[in-house]
Amino acid sequence: MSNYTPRSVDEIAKCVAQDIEEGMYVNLGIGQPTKVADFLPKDKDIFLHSENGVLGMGPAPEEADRDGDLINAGKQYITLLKGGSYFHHGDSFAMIRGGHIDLCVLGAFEVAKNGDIANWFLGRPKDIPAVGGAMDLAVGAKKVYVIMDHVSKNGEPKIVESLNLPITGEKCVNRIYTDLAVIDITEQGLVVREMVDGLTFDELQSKTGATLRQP
Amino acid sequence: MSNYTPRSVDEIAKCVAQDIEEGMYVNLGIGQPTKVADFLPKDKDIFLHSENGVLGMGPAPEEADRDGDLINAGKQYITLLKGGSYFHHGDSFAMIRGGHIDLCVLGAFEVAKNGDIANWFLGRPKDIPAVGGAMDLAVGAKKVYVIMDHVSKNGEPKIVESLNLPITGEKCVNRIYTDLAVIDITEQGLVVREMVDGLTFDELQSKTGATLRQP
Amino acid sequence: MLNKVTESAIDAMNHINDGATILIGGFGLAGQPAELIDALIERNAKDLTIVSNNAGNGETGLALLLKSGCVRKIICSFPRQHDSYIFDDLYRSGKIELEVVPQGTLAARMQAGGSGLGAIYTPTAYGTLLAEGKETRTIDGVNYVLEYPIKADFALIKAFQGDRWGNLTYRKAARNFGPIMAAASKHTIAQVSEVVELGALDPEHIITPGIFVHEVVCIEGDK
Amino acid sequence: MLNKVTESAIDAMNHINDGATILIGGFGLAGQPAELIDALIERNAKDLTIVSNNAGNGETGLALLLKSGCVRKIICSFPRQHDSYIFDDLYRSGKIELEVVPQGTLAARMQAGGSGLGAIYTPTAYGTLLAEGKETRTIDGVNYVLEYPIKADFALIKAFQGDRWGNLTYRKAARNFGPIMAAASKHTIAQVSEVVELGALDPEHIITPGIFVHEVVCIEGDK
Repeated sequence: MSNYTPRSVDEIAKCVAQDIEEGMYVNLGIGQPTKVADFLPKDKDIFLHSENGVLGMGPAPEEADRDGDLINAGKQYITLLKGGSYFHHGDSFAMIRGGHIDLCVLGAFEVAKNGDIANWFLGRPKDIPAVGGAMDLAVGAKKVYVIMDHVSKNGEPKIVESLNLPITGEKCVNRIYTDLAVIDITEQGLVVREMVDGLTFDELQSKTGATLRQP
Repeated sequence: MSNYTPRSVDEIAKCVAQDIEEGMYVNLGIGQPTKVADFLPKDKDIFLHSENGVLGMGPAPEEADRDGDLINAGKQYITLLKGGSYFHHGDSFAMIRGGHIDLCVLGAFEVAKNGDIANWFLGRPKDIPAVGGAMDLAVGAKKVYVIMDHVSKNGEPKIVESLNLPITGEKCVNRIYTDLAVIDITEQGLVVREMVDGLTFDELQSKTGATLRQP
Repeated sequence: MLNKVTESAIDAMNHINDGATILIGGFGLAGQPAELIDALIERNAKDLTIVSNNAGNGETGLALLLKSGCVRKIICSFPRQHDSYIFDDLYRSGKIELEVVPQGTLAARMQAGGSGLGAIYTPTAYGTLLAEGKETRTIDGVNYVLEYPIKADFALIKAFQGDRWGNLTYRKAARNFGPIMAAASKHTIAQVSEVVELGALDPEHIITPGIFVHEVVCIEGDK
Repeated sequence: MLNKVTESAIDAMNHINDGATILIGGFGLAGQPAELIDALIERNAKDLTIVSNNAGNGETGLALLLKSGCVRKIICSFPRQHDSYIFDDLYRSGKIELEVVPQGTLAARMQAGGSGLGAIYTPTAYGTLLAEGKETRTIDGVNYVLEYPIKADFALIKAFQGDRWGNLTYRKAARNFGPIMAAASKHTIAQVSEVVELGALDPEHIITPGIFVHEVVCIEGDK
């Protein structure tokens, strides 16, 4: 086995943040994707959208400044930047479904080689289905980036030939950031943009359930 | 011929105004229906809606107070009452189409005995079609009252068995106020609620293109 | 003089009867009309269908309403939260019916209801479990699901300021579903933190015009 | 630092090319972006499709644009006005194509376009000339017409205040089609009477969030 160190959650978030350009309207999904905000360049205007009716989200407030009416889609306390705005859910999802969000960063259970994503429901008998805005974001955003571990806790590939879990949206993922690599989903298939130092292409392929290509 | 005086435009408007109750949301169509506003009781809260995004329309302003950004659907200068509000065309027509307007008063070329209304287009070769909000109002308002002359300038009945002119909306008129009578459109047909003094039922019937009933 | 301000939350529940469909505002606790829900629990109408984004938190508001046994069915986008154990138990024991609707579709269906549309084609959920059995159509190369409007008998929402004509403003992200629920129900009851004089709200800043609101209840001391 | 404020109306027209579909705000003259239209005339792009509620008044704004010969087709609800003689002449001599759409349907089709819906069923115009040849459906006993979204390459609108992120407020009934046109176009150009500092607009009072606006042009001295 080669000698490499998987990226931490923060390091993955940093990779995503570096790929976000000034002027983009971005929705960061609940969980790991939310961390991307911490690594966005402070000197650039990047607009964070939260599906519960906020555009221009700022960092978390001091504890004393928390306001129960100012939360994000993950129900965490947030702040609003100068120039931010509030609106109702109809307008918020018009932004999403209407293709006005340039980029959405989502977590995922599985991504298929054609861009299908599963991230809402494991479908086991005792699970309670709960979708939130996941399906709207998957089909609506201009680009969808996924953050996830490259393999599951059991070592199973999460990038697969075709989904095993219930689908969230068809052919919507454009890029996957894992603890091991950054992979584009293209017309030509899964193209590895970048890998962690010390990892070989063959080893990455062995942890991936679909054929990878070198750029 | 019996001895009677047809109602003036103002008198018809007054009849309609008397039938409008406190708390009603009312849209008054362009032309004669607009006059109804002049006869509404000043001591009651009646909400006038204009489809260009105004609720709580007040009377015309003094000439010095005219504001090009504050007009009604007929493009006349208006004022806004305390408690009035502005909104965009999407919300304005949600109010209309969604059944939130209690009453709409429209002019008409023809009304059929089943409540079909023609009021948008004469359909002659040189005419240019222009519909505005007429079709939305006809189908959307909870009740539609029509103000029109009982017969055309050529003496033809404007209340007819079935429309001769292009239809605006199907089965939507509830009541007709003419210079001669007030007529309800009911499941049982056209029911005369009231006639001008001195007019006989038979004479009214002779000027009407469909069978009338006495209440 | 028309006055939509109702003295107490309990009075505002007078019209709510068994079997009603009720939209309840809020995203989590933000914008949830807690005091109206308390009054609804006291009203004790049975067999209710509730439409709300979530299915309650802890032992407050919407969660308590579910616990009261008044709710037959809930339509929401995200019932499962870390503190939704009341709902979870009811669901797992088959005591409540659940319809999961994607959040944007939930909003769009209520907007369709409030604006008189008969149905809409939305791209959301195409090809998923949540579109199973639903009509679909491909338009200009994109796949859509046919969704029908949600219209309700009542809406209970939380706003910030209100006046006697029912005009409302909201506070920050507590606006969420309030305006669209107000439009999608026959009878909207809004709890507000403050009732202001008619004319005190700038007509440019009113978010929900009074036409969509039937009763306004002031909850003293609420933010 | 992102700055959507463009120096002149002419500069803002740079992207507009022959064959574009352009939404133009306004109800009559209220909310009509007169200076942007003047710049569009100067741009002299040909074969345009214009969507606007009316078809111009007298010899100003939209009427002048039609007179310039740049417009192939107009989609509107109410072309015929007492002073729409420029349009009337073009139409009668077959020099412009007209699609008449009921006013509420015009708004709803643009809202569908802006919010990503594939089509909507609306009750308006059912059984009329304006629904001829269109698909219909009866839902819960009501008859509906299937209408498709209007999406455009550009929108030219008039707002009141704007900031460098493109946030907008409007003035009274001049708001009319502005917010929904901004959402329904790929590139929205807004003329404003005043550009204010970022943060000067209260986030509760912003009517069109900057996400829907791409260029802001300040017209000095305009109300």
